[in-house]
Amino acid sequence: MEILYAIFIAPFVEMGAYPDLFIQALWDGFVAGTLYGLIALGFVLIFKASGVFNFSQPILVVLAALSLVSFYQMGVPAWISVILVLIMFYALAWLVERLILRQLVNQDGNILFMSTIGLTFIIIGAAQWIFGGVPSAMIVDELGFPNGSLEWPMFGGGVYFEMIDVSAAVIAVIMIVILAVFFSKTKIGRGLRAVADDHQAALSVGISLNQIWVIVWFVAGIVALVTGIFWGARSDVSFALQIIGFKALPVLIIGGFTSIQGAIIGGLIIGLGEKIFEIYWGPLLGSGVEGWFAYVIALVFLLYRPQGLFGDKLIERV
Amino acid sequence: MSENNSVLMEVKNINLRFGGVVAIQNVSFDIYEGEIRAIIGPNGAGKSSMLNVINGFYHPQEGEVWFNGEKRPSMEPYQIAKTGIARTFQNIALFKGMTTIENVMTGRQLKMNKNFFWQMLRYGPAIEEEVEHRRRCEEIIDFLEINHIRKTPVGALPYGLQKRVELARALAMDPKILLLDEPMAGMNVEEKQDMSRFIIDVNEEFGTTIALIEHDMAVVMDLADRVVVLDYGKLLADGTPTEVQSNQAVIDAYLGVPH
Amino acid sequence: MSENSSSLDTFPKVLSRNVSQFGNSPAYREKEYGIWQTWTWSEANDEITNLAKGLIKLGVKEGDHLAVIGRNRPYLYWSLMAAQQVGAVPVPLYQDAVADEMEYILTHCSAKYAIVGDQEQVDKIQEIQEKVKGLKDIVYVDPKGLRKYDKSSLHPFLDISGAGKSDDGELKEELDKRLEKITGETTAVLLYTSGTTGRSKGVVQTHKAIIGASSGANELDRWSSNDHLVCYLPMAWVGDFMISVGQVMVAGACLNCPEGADTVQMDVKEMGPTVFFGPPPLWERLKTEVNIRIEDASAFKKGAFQYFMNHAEKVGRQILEKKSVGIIDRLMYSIGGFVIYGPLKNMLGLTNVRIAYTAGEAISAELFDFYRSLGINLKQLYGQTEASVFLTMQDDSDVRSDTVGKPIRGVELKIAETGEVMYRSIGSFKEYYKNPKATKETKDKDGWVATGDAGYIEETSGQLRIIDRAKDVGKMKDGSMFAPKYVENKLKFFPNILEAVLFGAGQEKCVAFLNIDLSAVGNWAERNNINYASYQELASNEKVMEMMKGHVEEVNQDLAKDPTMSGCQIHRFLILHKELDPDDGEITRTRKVRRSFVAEKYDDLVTALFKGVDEVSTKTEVTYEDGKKGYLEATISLVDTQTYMLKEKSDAA
Amino acid sequence: MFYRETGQFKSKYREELAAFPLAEDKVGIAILLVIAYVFIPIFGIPGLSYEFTMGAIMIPVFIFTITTLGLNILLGFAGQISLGTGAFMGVGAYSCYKIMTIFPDLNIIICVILSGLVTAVVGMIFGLPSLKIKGFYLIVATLAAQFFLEWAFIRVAWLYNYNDSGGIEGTNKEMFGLIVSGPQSDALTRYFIVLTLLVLLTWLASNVIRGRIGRSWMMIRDMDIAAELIGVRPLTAKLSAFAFSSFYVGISGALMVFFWLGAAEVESFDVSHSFTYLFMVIIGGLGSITGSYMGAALVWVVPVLIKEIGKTVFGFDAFVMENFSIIFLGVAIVVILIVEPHGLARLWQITKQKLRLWPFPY
Repeated sequence: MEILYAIFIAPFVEMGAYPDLFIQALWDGFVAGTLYGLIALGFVLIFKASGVFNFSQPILVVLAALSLVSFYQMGVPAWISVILVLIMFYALAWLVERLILRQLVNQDGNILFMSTIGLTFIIIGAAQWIFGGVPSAMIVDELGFPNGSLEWPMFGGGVYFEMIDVSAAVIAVIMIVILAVFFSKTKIGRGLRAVADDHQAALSVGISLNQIWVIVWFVAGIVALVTGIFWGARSDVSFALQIIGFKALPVLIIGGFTSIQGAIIGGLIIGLGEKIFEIYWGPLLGSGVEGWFAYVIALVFLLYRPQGLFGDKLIERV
Repeated sequence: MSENNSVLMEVKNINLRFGGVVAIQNVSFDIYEGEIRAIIGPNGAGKSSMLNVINGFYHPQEGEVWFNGEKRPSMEPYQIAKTGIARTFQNIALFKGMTTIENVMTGRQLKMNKNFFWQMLRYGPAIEEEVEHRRRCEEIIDFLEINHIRKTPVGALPYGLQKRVELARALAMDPKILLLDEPMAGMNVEEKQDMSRFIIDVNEEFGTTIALIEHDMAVVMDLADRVVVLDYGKLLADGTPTEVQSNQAVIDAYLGVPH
Repeated sequence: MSENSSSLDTFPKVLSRNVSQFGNSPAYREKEYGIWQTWTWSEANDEITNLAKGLIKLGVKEGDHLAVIGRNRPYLYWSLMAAQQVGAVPVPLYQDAVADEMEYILTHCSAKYAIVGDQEQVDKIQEIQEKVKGLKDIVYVDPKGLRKYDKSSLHPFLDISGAGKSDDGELKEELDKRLEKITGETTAVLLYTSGTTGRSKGVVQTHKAIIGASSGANELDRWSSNDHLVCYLPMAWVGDFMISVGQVMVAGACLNCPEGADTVQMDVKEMGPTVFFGPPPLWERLKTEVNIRIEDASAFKKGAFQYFMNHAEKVGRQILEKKSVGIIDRLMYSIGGFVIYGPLKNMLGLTNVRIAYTAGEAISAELFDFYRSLGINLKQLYGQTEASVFLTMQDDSDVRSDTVGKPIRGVELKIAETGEVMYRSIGSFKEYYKNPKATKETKDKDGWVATGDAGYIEETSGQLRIIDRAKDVGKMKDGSMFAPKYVENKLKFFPNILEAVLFGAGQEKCVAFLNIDLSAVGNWAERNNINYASYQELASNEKVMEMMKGHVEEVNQDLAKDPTMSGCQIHRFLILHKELDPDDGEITRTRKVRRSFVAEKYDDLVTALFKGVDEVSTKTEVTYEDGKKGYLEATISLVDTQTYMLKEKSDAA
Repeated sequence: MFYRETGQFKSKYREELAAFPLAEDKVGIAILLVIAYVFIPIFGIPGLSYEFTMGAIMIPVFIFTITTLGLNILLGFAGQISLGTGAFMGVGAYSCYKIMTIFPDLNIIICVILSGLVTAVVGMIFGLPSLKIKGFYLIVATLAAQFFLEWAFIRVAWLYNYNDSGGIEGTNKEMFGLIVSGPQSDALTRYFIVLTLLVLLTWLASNVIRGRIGRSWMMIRDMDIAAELIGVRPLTAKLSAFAFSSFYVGISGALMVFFWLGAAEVESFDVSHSFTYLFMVIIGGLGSITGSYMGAALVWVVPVLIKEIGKTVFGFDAFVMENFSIIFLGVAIVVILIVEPHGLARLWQITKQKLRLWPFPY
């Protein structure tokens, strides 16, 4: 009886008793969710345009944050560092296309997926070698992001909104809008969609497959940079970010592999879900459940809607 | 064709829908023991869906399937396979990672039952079972004249032979009824003749009841004892090849249309 | 053979000797259902006895003729022996014979029964059954496809042998009675020769003759019960009968039957026979295949292959013949054995081959040496149906490609005044069935049999050397010798030439028809980017003609060296627009050219060649695979070739 | 070149169904066994110290070969992907630890096998989602297992007997009067035990794979719908694959801690190890037992050698060499996918085929 009470009643009583804490939890979940969504967005971009399930997206986030901080530490001005990182990502996109994707063209999706795991290892090894493995702080102020936090008093307590989180949310929204416009209104964007639907068709329109891959990996790199800045600001810049990056996988499951809205909504579901669960149910299990709860949410989703939130039901044919 | 015309299988008032799309609409027909029954119709007429209903891959919203004189309860495909229904597929569904003999051996899966323990030791009952079923598969391979490709990975085989290996695999199940989904699609005239001969041989030698989907009317007229014609998911005609051929509705819907 | 071999003068006796001496060793194997099904001598004996009893029950009488038709299978070999046991005469027939040929033979020997392999043979026989009056029952081995046939005169093999098995003693008694009556003089088999002229003749052979000839051959090559071989040549051919029945039975060896016609090569490789028999075209084909496949190998492999093959050419034969060879050469040869010869023999399935035979026609020295230098003991033998094959064979120490060996035990040879080779042998035939006239013409009252071949015995070695068919050896207008087959063989030694027919008897000059070898020339064409859709198109290609011209001139050059043969040089030739085909009667099923038939059929072409025109149009009747007939029209170009003066003179010049 | 297949005919299905139908292969296997059982224990690997040979190369390679076999059964034969291998090894290790605690007198080999069985059960539970989901989606399910188990290894203190370090540690265990495990055990003893288990498990795996159950896995892998219509019950096939695979992985986990490392914490079982095992399978070759050996050996030995050579020969710093070996793994996987997606096993198969056809190219 006691256990049932602890599971089904007590958490809700607590939510009602301390609404300010509840709102704080929602906000934290919301910000985390936005960032999960952004990582997932990187996956989606590449998957949509090239059918590659890019396992290296989380490490791209790490690489972006790490190289940005390292450039700055070497004495390069903050905004120049950003540009350097972008140049680096363009070079990386080009190399990946040249050395890996082009060699594996027409191969099965699983093989492309595996190759991105290999890429992940290469990046980890190289980045650690070059930038070292010591965690450092993100150069938030130097990039001109607002500092400090807002406190809204409510329900007898207060809810804190970190300015950097607010910035993250705003920028995430802006990025999503830009990408949505990019995909639906610009020629390149439509080209990217054409590639995913039908490689032959895209070629006949006169778009080079190779160029598109470079572009899309570069765009994914930009998304990774943005994600890296904000996530780096929330915690330290280190390789531990990669594990957090894997959370994008359950996000994808919920939102579907090809939907930009799906990525964001999935991110929010995961972010909010795991935060609330951690705070209200976590203590029952000895806390630290954030590490796996996201996957469980995704699993539950899969069992009931194997095609994800935004996918169509498949009719199997033989 | 057997003389006493006892019904082996009967589908009654089948209705199958996918979302809003009606695939099969109130179709009923029967299959006699030992006959070759053809299902024909234009593309999208619901022929393959019908086979999928018979072997339990699709569950119709309404309708009954009677087999062996009993109404079949709702079952999973693997359970239906156990009742003695085997099939081949329109787009060859062989196990690409295996050789011909291994593919045929998969047809014996259901008849094998030695447990994990013996399997691990591959000794005693497990190996005896393996040998026993291997022998049966070799007989089928011999029957269908695919001896020379026994150890070739099926992916490396030409299309016509792949179709024959698939038939061998289905036969290895010793089925009561064999469903063939366009067994001759994409074959040249010579391969079609070979395949027709094998289908007739199977029907005669093993007495297997056969239901097949086929586009080539000449082949159907040669092979089939009776023909069901479907069009837009509905039953258009049912009878001997000659009857069907002279049926005006069929001529209008199918035979008259060049394709 | 053992000392009591003389008492073993009938096959039933040999069989019971095998059962008692080698009862548990394998006698027959057949690749079926993926593995080699095996029967020991005792098991085989049971099968044969059961079948014999079953045949008695079926009503087979002594002296009845029983046709055996089908691919090489143990069941059919047993049928031959079961027929012998019940006192009937087995008559093996070519399984690919057309209904017409079959009808002739079945009628000629008035066969009452037939044991056949499968549905195809049943269909063929039923097609002619109405015309062949005496034919009563057909027994079939493979029941596939026969379920719905009328079974009144059609019996499954298993029913017949099953009837014998379930015998309560009565049949056994009858069988024993019949067995007692069989002596060495009893007819063991009736073999139809694929006569190069006219209808085939039935050669009657006795138990004693076949066993005698087989024993002689076995003795020379030391056959034992450990030998085994794969049978794949037609059962109706005397060679297969002598080896697969005669030699195997006498030696107590093991006979392996392949799974089917498509798998022979694979099955030979699996089985690894110790004895292998192949006619020259087969050896030719194998070598061509080796060369084609090596052609596609990497440069390294090709280089190694060339190097070691050259080395083998240098010392391989000497090593095989146990002659003295330097230590370094020996070492290189054994390295070559590991790297090239061994793997090559392995790929050809000849690793375990102790003796390989070639016979039937001449073999080129180059081809012969190729195999011998690899360490394969390839030998020639000479014989004919009327002699139970074996007349002369070569001893391991004295193997050559241009001679056919010395007479084996039990054979006497002499050369008639006409130059024709004559023999008197234990294996000599009894008679031509229902043809006393032909018997008289061939075999004189002292037992000397004319071979029909012209040849002589080499004084130095004592080996026989065959020139040509005696009746084909003619004179040209100027009186010089015309030996067409000799020249044709020289032409056929080129892998690109499949068949050649020479004309020139009574003429001033020689001319020739050629058939190109489609696989060899086709391969060459592919490599040289020459497109072709059919044999006819390839045959009329200018570059192909150019190539053929080269071959012909090479032969002419060669002939010019030999004063007696230099008159046979070819002045003109043409490439025939179709392949000579047994279905059209142009060659026999054993691929011997029917010269006069061809001359008559293509009279227009021969005339054109002699007349000297450049081109000729013709229309030819052809028979398709399904037996239907049609016409083939073509315009053929005729090619002039250079001829040469006698060698001595050209050397001086 | 070495093959002389002529004359190696089969007259019984049993001969045909043997693990090594060709005589040359039998000889090859015999030679390998002699090397493993006699040559290496006596001479070690030329050029490497005996201790290094045993402790850093042979024993871990054998253990990881068992892991790779396990993962290959699942991924290569049954077609079910898993990124939870590291955690499943943890299940093996922790359950072995608990079994040894609860039954201190139980023979350690039995403990190891029991821990394999426990892992099989756990694997089966986490394999349940595979019934509904496939491909990339399954990755997520197995990652759930990975992270959940990692969490459990930290939070459930019962698993490590509530000790302060939070890790597990082996004590001396005797068998036939010999110390076979624990701090005082001899490397050679452990080598023989691990080797023998590996040989045994390889034999069992090859048996299962060639039989009915192995076929049902491959059917599911190649064409799951057809498999079901032929009568394979997906539940049985998939769960048995998860169980059998996890059995191997669990055993290897227990062996890793008690026959090699001596002690372990949760880091030994984290997700990055899962990736390494995945690499072993892919580089070695999906669906190949030989490949499992080659993959485990290459992926383990090359980085070890890189580190060793970098340290002793060039005097590089360990951190640099660590990163260098990570890059090597990444490059190796990309290269193998480009050159031969079916891994080293396929390359070996091609070589073998060439040797069989030598001197012909086809």
